[in-house]
Amino acid sequence: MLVATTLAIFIAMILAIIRGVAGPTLYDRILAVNMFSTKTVLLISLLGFVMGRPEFLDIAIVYALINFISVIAVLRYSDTNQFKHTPANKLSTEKEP
Amino acid sequence: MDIVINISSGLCLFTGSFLCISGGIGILRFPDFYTRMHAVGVTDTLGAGMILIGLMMHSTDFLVLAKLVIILLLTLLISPTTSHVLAKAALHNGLVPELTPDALDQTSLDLKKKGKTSSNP
Amino acid sequence: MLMGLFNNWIVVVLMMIGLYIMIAHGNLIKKIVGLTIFQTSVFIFYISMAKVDGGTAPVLADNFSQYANPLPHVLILTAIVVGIATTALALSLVVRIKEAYGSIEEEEIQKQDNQIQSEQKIGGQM
Amino acid sequence: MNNIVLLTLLVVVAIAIIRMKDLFAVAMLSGIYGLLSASFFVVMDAVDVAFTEAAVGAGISTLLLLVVISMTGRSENSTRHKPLLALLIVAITGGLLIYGTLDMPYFGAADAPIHSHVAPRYINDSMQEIGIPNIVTSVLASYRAFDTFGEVVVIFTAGIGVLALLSVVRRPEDSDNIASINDSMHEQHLVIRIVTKMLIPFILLFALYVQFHGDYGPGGGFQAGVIFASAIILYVMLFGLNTARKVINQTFIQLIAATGVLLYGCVGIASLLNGGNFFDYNVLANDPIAGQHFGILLIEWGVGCTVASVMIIIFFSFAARREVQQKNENQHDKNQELL
Repeated sequence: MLVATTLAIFIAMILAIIRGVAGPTLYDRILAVNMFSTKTVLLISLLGFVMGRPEFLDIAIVYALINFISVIAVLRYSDTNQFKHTPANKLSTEKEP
Repeated sequence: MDIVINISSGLCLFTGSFLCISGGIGILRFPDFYTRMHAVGVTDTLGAGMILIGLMMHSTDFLVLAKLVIILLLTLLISPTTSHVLAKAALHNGLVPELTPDALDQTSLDLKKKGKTSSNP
Repeated sequence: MLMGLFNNWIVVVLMMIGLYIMIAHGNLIKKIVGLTIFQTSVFIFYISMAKVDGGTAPVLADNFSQYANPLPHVLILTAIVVGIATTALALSLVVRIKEAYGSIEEEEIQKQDNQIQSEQKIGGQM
Repeated sequence: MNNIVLLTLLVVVAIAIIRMKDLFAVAMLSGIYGLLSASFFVVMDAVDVAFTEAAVGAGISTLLLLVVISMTGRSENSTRHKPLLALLIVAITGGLLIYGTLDMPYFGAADAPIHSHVAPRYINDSMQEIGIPNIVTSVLASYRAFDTFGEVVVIFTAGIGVLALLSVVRRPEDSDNIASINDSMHEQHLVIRIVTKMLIPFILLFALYVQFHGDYGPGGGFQAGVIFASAIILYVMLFGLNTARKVINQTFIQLIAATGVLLYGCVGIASLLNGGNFFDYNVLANDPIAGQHFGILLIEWGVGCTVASVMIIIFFSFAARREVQQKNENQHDKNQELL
């Protein structure tokens, strides 16, 4: 069961990577990174149990914290003018009457 | 007793992995950012929670259990916060939901129709 | 054979991707990312050398007898932190270059440099 | 099997990084790259390395990249110089390297040359000689302490370098102007503010746990320093540089960075004065094991102080530079409006 769950998480990771590569807006990428790091936390905790040494869960805690910090960082530093008008936005605003 | 723990932890892990994969499919297949965010935001928290609870049933050491609880609490705290902030920032920076104006009009028309039909029985 | 050397081959591929970015891309930030990829490939090389089949993490415990080699772990642990320090230094150089030249594209910088040089030459001849 | 999946994903992400024109996407993908390589280190049983890579590769380095990208612009020029020549060079070098790997010992082989030299001594004797279960910490802080001293000095030097390149002269009248820029984030996001306020004490406490638990599990000065610094960085990002400067004086931080290196060196000198070799902790106390414990504790403390404060200094320098740039841009805009 543990191995099957690990496999499932791998699949979810691959899907998240595809979305991160494909884009199209920067928020999609942030979302993909966010999902990817949540999956990494789960993967690390699972691997501990699969490999028989579950006492190294500290690493997973660090991942969870780093996830939060990097999302905040992205939002803090994407708050400038050059990030306001991505091409996709323009397309969608053009549609508006 | 052992078999009960095994079965229930297996069930938790299965639900968790199902939610993870469906979230992954959601992030890939949904049409625009806000719907993708919905898929991920909903499944991520619950899926992570289920998998962590399933692991807790496997753990024998108290310290391991405590660390898993900490991870669970952090996930419950951080995951919804990041989703909220992300959606807010996207809307604030002018990312328009891919609901076309026609669709918007259509839904509002539908609503009006419904209102009319309900008010004039 | 295939599985035995798979890690090494991936290391070579990653290293070459880093090298390609360093050579072919003119953007300085992209170059730094390429440098990071190159660096990480070396880390992966060391760490996969340290792995022993059937071994476990090098933290002593009662019910294990086979451990991974701790020496590469130590070398790479310090190398990672030194790597981030040097990356920060490189990034600060990039910021200064941007302020001085108004661009971080290598070609643009080269062009401006050449211009200044030729102006100096003309000045010297006169 | 795990390692094959992770390595393949690493290659995929690296190729995607080559293809990306948008530097912001490159930064995001390099974050994913860091997370992937850290998971790979966990699979390879290198828990300490994974710990460091998690905090550094995925956290701090992505963050610094983002700050710099927000200062230097987001799009990359599409021209490349001589891509075919580069591809040729890369292909030849790669081919030679792959030819070289054919003589390498197979992955995971227990009789590989690397496992026969000093590693058996570390694994078998470190418990008697040093007395702590985490072999990585005992090698890092005791057997190879001189090496680690060099690394700490390198980090300290890098901090000085960043400070020299990016330091800005602050004038008090600027602070109001800058504060108004900063407040945008902190006023908009009530939810983040409250969650962060809850998390920061936890992160600081966790950093201390990592610092002192390094003898018994993954952790130690390097990791704890980075985690401690990331808590402070979180504070700076949310509440602005000026508020943070009131909490943490930058001169004080610089002093701490120097003190960490000094503490490390002093432990070595102290062992010399007590009649041992440089960094020979056996002579620090009556009992060799107690001496080792004491020495490792002090050294890790020095490493933690230096790493944390250098990371904070680096981030402060970048953030201050960015504020000055933003202020200039704002003034430029205002001037243009007046014209």
